[in-house]
Amino acid sequence: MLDKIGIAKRIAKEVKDGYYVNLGIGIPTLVANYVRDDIEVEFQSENGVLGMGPFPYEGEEDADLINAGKQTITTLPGASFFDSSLSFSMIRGQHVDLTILGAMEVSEEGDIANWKIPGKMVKGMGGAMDLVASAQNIIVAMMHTNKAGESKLLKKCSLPLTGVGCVKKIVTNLAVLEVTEDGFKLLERAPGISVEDIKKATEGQLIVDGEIPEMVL
Amino acid sequence: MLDKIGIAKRIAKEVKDGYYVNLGIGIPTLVANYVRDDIEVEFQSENGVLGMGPFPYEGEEDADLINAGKQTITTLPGASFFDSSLSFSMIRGQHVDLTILGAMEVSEEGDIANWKIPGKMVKGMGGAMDLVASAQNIIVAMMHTNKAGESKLLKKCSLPLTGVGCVKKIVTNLAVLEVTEDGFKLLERAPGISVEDIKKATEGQLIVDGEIPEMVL
Amino acid sequence: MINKKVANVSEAMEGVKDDMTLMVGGFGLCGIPENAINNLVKMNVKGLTCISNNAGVDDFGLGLLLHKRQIKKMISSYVGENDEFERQMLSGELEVELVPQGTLVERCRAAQSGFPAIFTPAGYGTEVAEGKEIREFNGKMYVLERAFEADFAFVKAWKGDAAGNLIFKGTARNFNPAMCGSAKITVAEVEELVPVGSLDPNQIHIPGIFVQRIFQGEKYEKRIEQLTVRKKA
Amino acid sequence: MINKKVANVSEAMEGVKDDMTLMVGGFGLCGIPENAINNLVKMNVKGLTCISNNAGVDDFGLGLLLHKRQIKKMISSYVGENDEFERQMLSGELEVELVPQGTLVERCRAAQSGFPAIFTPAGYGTEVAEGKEIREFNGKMYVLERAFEADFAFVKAWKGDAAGNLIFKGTARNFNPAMCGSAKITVAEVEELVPVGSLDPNQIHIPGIFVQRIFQGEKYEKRIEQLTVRKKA
Repeated sequence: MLDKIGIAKRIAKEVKDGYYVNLGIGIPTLVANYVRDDIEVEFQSENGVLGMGPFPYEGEEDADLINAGKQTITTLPGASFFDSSLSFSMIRGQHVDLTILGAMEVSEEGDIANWKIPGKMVKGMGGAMDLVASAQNIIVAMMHTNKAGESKLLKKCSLPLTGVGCVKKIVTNLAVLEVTEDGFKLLERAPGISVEDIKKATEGQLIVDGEIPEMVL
Repeated sequence: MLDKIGIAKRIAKEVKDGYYVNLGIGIPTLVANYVRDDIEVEFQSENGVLGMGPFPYEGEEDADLINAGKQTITTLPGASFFDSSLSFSMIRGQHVDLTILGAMEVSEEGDIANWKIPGKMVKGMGGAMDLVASAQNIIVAMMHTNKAGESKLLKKCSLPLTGVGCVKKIVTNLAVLEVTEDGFKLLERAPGISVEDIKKATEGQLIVDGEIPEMVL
Repeated sequence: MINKKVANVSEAMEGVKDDMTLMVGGFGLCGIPENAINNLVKMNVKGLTCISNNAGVDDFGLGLLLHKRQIKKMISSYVGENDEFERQMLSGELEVELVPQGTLVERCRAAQSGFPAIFTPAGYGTEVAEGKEIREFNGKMYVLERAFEADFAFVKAWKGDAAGNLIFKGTARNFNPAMCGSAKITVAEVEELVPVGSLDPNQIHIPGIFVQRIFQGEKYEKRIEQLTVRKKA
Repeated sequence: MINKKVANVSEAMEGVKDDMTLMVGGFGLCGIPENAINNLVKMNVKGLTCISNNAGVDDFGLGLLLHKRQIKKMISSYVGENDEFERQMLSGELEVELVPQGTLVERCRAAQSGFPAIFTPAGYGTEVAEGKEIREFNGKMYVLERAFEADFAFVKAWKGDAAGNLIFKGTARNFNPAMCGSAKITVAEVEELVPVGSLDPNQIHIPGIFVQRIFQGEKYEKRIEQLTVRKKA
């Protein structure tokens, strides 16, 4: 089974040379740490920066320089700042190549829910609705089940949706799955996890086609 | 009767303290020269400059610094450059207070035609359609009649329109007129011009209400 | 040059009344108009509708207005990190309209630019689109979203001049530019009010035509919401 | 940093073919991509649709392509000052779509920003609006105009770096920024290609994400269309 860092490491392998990438809050933010350093990648944050670098050294933080998770950051050579309007032009206009974000639920049709639990929790969608409605390539990073042990890969989402039919790939602590017309296609197993374990943890239609390899991190 | 400079001088009196003004090509461009210098006014040109100054001194012209008439210009302290999109945000968003432009024809309902003579001349509308569709305050600067001596103040425009019901005021070589619900209301006569002269030169409904004063330039 | 400079925040706030709709710049606590917000608290205007990406935190930014119940309705994209907010919202004391972030900024820009509405793909198929016009263009679905209408916009810039020209710094730019000229009156506060003519006309982010009042802000706290650092090797 | 630098104009033009739709930056002769235009003449591609505010003059800018009959259709707002253009248009040899200037730039920006269409008041009640959807919002009439679709956008900037970041100068900015990222491939030529990291991230007009290829332009003529000067006192 993977921990959060394991999930981030596996997703990092999906990041290709020349990609502009938007990372959501939580596990996705960790992905930046594990991208191969022999490829050229730029990270965009929807609050208005392209070319984000690592966190600043202690004492060098700047209140005017944060990411969409409100964390203090740095920039790399070639970086740029811009306003929210141009930032969402990048996103909506499909100039960002890959979006990685968390989810509470994903359906076998690629619907995603991650912004609201009616009557209980409402943080808002932030930029997520724009991202999922626009991105050509969306990877969801999440645990396979919730704290109550219930599957987060469902036939239908039970929570209010963030977007419909948009998720392409899911990386969980148990597996890598592709969203296909017929349901969740199992691509890889996490180390030490069996196909049976994944079946048990997946409520939506799971497609197991031939031998399923174990992930290489 | 006024010449072009006279028309520009009369229109300059319509420019008030604190106005942002867009000047069209031709007579309107001349207006900048006659605005009182004890008021604060800024000139906008739709190709992307706010705070235009006079023409440059000989030898100091810059190919990267022109107005919408493609003339070399200078800028004043407080000026700014911007792209065409933001420029038309200023115009369409009604941040520009006054638009002064030329016309081939104006109708008694405030329609204006100034961009095309079918089969004969088509220069295009440039920014004029955006300006007339958006501006709250539009003054037309033109000769009262065309080269053939025909009135340019009509019941209906005969040429393809630039905008409908938008012209508020007209300053010609003969008169100052306001566009009202009932037609062209005569406000002032040019020096040496009689109400009768203006009636003869005006095809559209002319409203003459009481004594019509002569312009003060 | 048309002079937009006012003496201080009190003069800048003139005309702000109960029940108005206000745009407030910033993202999280980054680039928020601290002086204007603090003055709204002091003025104690009530029944406000605030259009702002976030709602501050419990004891800073718009959170201060929430705490004093000055806000009737929030229009935002993300309101986490604010317990009082969540409490008022879940109890129904506070009206909340949650708007996708890209839609939020573009509804501001539409107001700035004289567009009545926009078609955006964000929110299609979700409760955000409920009751709104949906239209297909080239096989993709879009939601019709309307331009905002606001009485005042409060923005914060890094540098500005008396002509109202503004330059923002880093990611403190965010929503501020799109809110300039999007309300009846735009009030800009700046960290540094510089002499007219000292800003490069080529590098101005927002030309003064979009700003009605500008003043030199005071005592910026510029609080950091999530301090994340690494150790020097 | 993702490297967008190509060796020269020939490499930058790779993939340009007959019958394509091209966006070309500039206003009059100010800020036009001289190298790209001259190379289009040399390549002798035909049947082009050009989206550009103007059509150059008889012997410079897009006028050169018109002269060689390489352009099938022009989409512009103003095409005066070009006799050959007027002749081809009135004789019907050249298709022309005249578009209000603000609509022209916003149809570019819509393509850049993922908007399928815009509602604008420009052209309502005129032949520009014929056959288009008209809608009333708040008592005012608007015309629905569609985003452009183009194969290549050619823009010219003052300074740029290998990351594709661009800075424009003076009124040579005009249509160039809105055309970046509005076509499948955006090619930027710059007067000065500077080292990555030397541009202030706060002062970049167009971030590199909107640009696919960038090269150092050569031999800029920067012709002045209307030289207007005053004498020194």
